[in-house]
Amino acid sequence: MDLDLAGNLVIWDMIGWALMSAGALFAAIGVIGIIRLPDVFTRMHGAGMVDTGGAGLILLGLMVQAGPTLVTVKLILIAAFIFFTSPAATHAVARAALNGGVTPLVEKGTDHKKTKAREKGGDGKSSTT
Amino acid sequence: MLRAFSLGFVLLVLWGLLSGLMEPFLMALAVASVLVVVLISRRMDVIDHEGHPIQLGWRSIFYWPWLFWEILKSNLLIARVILGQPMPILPAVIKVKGSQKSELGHVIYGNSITLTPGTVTIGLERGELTVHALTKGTADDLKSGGMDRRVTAMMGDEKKYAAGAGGGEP
Amino acid sequence: MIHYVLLIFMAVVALGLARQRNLFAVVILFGIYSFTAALLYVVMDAVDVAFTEAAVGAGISTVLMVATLALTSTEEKPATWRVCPLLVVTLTGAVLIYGTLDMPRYGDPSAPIHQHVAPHYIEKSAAEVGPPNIVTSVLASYRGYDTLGEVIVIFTAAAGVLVLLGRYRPKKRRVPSRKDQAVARKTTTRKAAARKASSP
Amino acid sequence: MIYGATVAALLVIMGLSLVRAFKGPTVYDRMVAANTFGTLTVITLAVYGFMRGRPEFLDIALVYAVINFIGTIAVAKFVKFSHLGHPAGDDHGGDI
Repeated sequence: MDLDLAGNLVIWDMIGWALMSAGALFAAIGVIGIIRLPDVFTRMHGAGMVDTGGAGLILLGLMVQAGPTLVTVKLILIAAFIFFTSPAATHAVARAALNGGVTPLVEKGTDHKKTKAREKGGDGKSSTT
Repeated sequence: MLRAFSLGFVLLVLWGLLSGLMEPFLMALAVASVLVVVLISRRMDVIDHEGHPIQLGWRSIFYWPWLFWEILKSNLLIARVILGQPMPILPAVIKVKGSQKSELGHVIYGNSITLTPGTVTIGLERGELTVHALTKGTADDLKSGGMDRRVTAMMGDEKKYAAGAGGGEP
Repeated sequence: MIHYVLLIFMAVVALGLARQRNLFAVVILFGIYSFTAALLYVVMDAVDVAFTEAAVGAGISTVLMVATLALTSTEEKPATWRVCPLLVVTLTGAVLIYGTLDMPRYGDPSAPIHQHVAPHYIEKSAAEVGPPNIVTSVLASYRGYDTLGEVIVIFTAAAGVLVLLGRYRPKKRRVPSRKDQAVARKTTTRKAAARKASSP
Repeated sequence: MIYGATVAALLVIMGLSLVRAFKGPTVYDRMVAANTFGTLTVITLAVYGFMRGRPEFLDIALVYAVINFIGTIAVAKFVKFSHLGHPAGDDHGGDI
């Protein structure tokens, strides 16, 4: 179970580095989004970027670096866990926020049905059980 | 029963991959723990088409690369949105109808929507998903229904598992 | 280097915790604190401690604290300036820092803790127990009972998690909880309406 | 080298996510930030294991990937069912 860190083809190293840099960049942009975006629901999109683009690409880069070993299998498992749990956690937070009385910030002038319904009804909880 | 065997096999492979040691004593321990876990899972009645969806089979393997590609594309899109000055966002809450027959299908569809940045599923009730979209582009993209068709195609023949009257929110 | 960054994180989070009045926010920040602590343990090579921190610190203690909050209020009472607690905390901190002055340097091979049984483990564990990893044989054999206790803790954590994430089958859904939800929803709606009316 | 750079970048990103965890304003903003922080911890652990050439750190990253989810779900579930989740600061739930 040793890491094949050296002695590999340089091209694979380059690919791994590129993937990891891209992943770190996506994670950074996602976190900037979490800071910049205006309300909870929009901030979830930034968090989604960290969980998918950031985590996925960095783990992919590590997989490329590790080569076909057990380490890669573990990395795949970590990625799978993040990919399966991230939407569920996001959904749980969204439901909790809706139940707690936070209404999604919606731009005026969007021509979606739901928007009009909320403006008429006065609250955003028509979809909660 | 087939599901129980399949679950046991998956667990055993997982054990082997995580430990990496193949001594007889350790493998005996592995087999024993896998047996206990499968028995408990059977007793808890969690080995069904939702807990261990082997009926999806090879179709799900083709779905994943497509989903990854979509995720990458929307990541680039949202990155551009977040770095915009000012941010060209147009948040909206839209409702879309999932064309899947079973609850599992709806959940997979909803999770796929959340995994692609730019759209987050915030509600799911009887096949109708409430989605928060960050920009107009992502909302329109979702409404065009490409992902819905993909998920339905992956689910295959799911009449057997169609959602009953008591379905809806878990 | 990474030590310092993580320590700064922990200090910042701890200060934020102390200043925070909303107790749910405190629980969430505690989760972050625990993550940072475990990262620090890994950086300091205490992999098994990090494992326990992961399972207990971030998992079960969050669940326990949230369960406690469900029984009490979420807002802390307004703080009043008291000299006595400050004195106690300062004194404890000073004693702890004084205690660290006598300790050997981190990773010092001539430290007393590395002179007692460690050489024996390093030399004999492969022959006496078997596994190639010394930490594994210490945990599973030399300190077996200790590990048994730890495993029980982690098992309790897992059981708590299962209780929390238990699957609700539609037929098993309890009626009162639904009613409660309806009542609560009505009150929150009223609150939202009131909030809307009061805000310009 | 690249691992060290990535770990450094991830630490900076974790610090940035702390900003949102402190600023709030609602509990849910903090939850989003804490969840992100957890994901970043998992990745940092994985990269750090590679940096030190000790892949057994991946096991901890694996445990953390699971635990992070449990913590968020626990908080979300109790906030949802006990209806205790009021905005922490002012009344404007979603505004900065």
